[in-house]
Amino acid sequence: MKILYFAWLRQKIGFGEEIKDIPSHVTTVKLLIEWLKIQDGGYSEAFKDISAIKVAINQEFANFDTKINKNDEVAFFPPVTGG
Amino acid sequence: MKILYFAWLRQKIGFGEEIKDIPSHVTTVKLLIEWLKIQDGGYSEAFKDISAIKVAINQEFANFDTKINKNDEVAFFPPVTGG
Amino acid sequence: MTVRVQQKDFNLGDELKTLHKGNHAIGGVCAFTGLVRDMSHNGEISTMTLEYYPSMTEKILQKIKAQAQQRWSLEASLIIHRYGKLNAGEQIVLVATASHNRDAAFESCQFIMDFLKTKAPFWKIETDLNGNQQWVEAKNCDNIIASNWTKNN
Amino acid sequence: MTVRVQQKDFNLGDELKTLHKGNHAIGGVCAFTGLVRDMSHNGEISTMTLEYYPSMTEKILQKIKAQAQQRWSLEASLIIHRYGKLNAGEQIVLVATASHNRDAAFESCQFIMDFLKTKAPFWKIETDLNGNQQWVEAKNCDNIIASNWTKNN
Repeated sequence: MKILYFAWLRQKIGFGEEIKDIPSHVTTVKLLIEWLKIQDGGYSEAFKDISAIKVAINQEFANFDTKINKNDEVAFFPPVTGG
Repeated sequence: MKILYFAWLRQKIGFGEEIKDIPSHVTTVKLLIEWLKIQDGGYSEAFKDISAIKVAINQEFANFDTKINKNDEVAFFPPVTGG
Repeated sequence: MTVRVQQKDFNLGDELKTLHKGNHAIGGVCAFTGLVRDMSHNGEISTMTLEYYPSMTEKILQKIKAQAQQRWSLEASLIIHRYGKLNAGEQIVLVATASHNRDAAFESCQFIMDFLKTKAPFWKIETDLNGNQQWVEAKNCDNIIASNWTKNN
Repeated sequence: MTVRVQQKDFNLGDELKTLHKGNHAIGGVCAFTGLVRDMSHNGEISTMTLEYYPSMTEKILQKIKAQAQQRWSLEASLIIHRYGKLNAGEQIVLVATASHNRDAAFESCQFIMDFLKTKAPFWKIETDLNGNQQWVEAKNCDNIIASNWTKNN
């Protein structure tokens, strides 16, 4: 699974993009976050307050209950501040 | 009194500006129009439908009941169509 | 001058650059440009001629601009309106407002346009290829739009 | 291209000229330009850096533009958004809409800006003179403004 991180999530995790092998029980965004938080690295810090985090799957906005597949591109980022 | 005419009023009257000596009983815009309509020229044709005519006195919007003085600049024109 | 009635064309980019240059409190600039639409039928080309009331027109535009500046927090604003003979596609009017706030810029620009349409002494006449002339008639909906600004206040 | 995410600056006048050139059905063009405000305190100069999500950002902008075109009768529209490091006073974003109708131009331009603000994946970080960085926080009022477009429909 391709996972992308933007803005302060990228900074806390330390990189903007990674390819990860995800266990088969990780079938939703919420489960992905829970699984990431127990991995080594900045994940637990980055995902501490998930109310401040948005998610997109294959470049479409999604939510924490959305189902994910191993070929998906999943992106995590804070609320947008463009314009 | 300086009287100005714009757009189709100017065309119907034949000129855009004139200085006129106004009789002393002509004390409002309405009386001025009535007096102009009995003068020679295109006035009666130009002022046939006064519902389609706007008036300004000294470059401020006025109405037909507004008082006028001999030193005023009175302008007649159709509804504006700029922009 | 930030209110101008002129015959010659204006350069939109230059005008807006001048408007906000050096003022770093400005977060957004809303600019409306009015263009001469091709009103002709059967592909005939027509021209538009604009007449105005020198000095009253400028006064009214200044007044509308002042009202907008009173109602919204604006860093800068600009009104340019052309007169004379214009061809289809040419620029007629530019209204631009600059504010730290995006909504203030949008609303004040629309406010100025709405009142310019119903209050500023300009009159348009169309001339077709055969030389036939027709004065453009005022639209009542423009009066309704302008009066809504007072109601909503 | 009428949706562009780019690092380099844009020439507002040229962009708008290209937008309406040759289309004489256009009566009005509304253009909103967002600028980098000077957010610094005590006169210190700060810079702004914009990050985005390549390909998703463009997709979202295209979608917002398509929604505007569906909702209003538009002759043309344009969205340009910059990324990278920008100084106070620099142009960040240009949204322009062209229609035969003035209100359609105003409303659709504001609609696109409101949704761009809340939906397009861009993130701003401010850097002060000492190199301290601070991510700009999203404003909840922007979400309220955007959601009003759905309510009023």
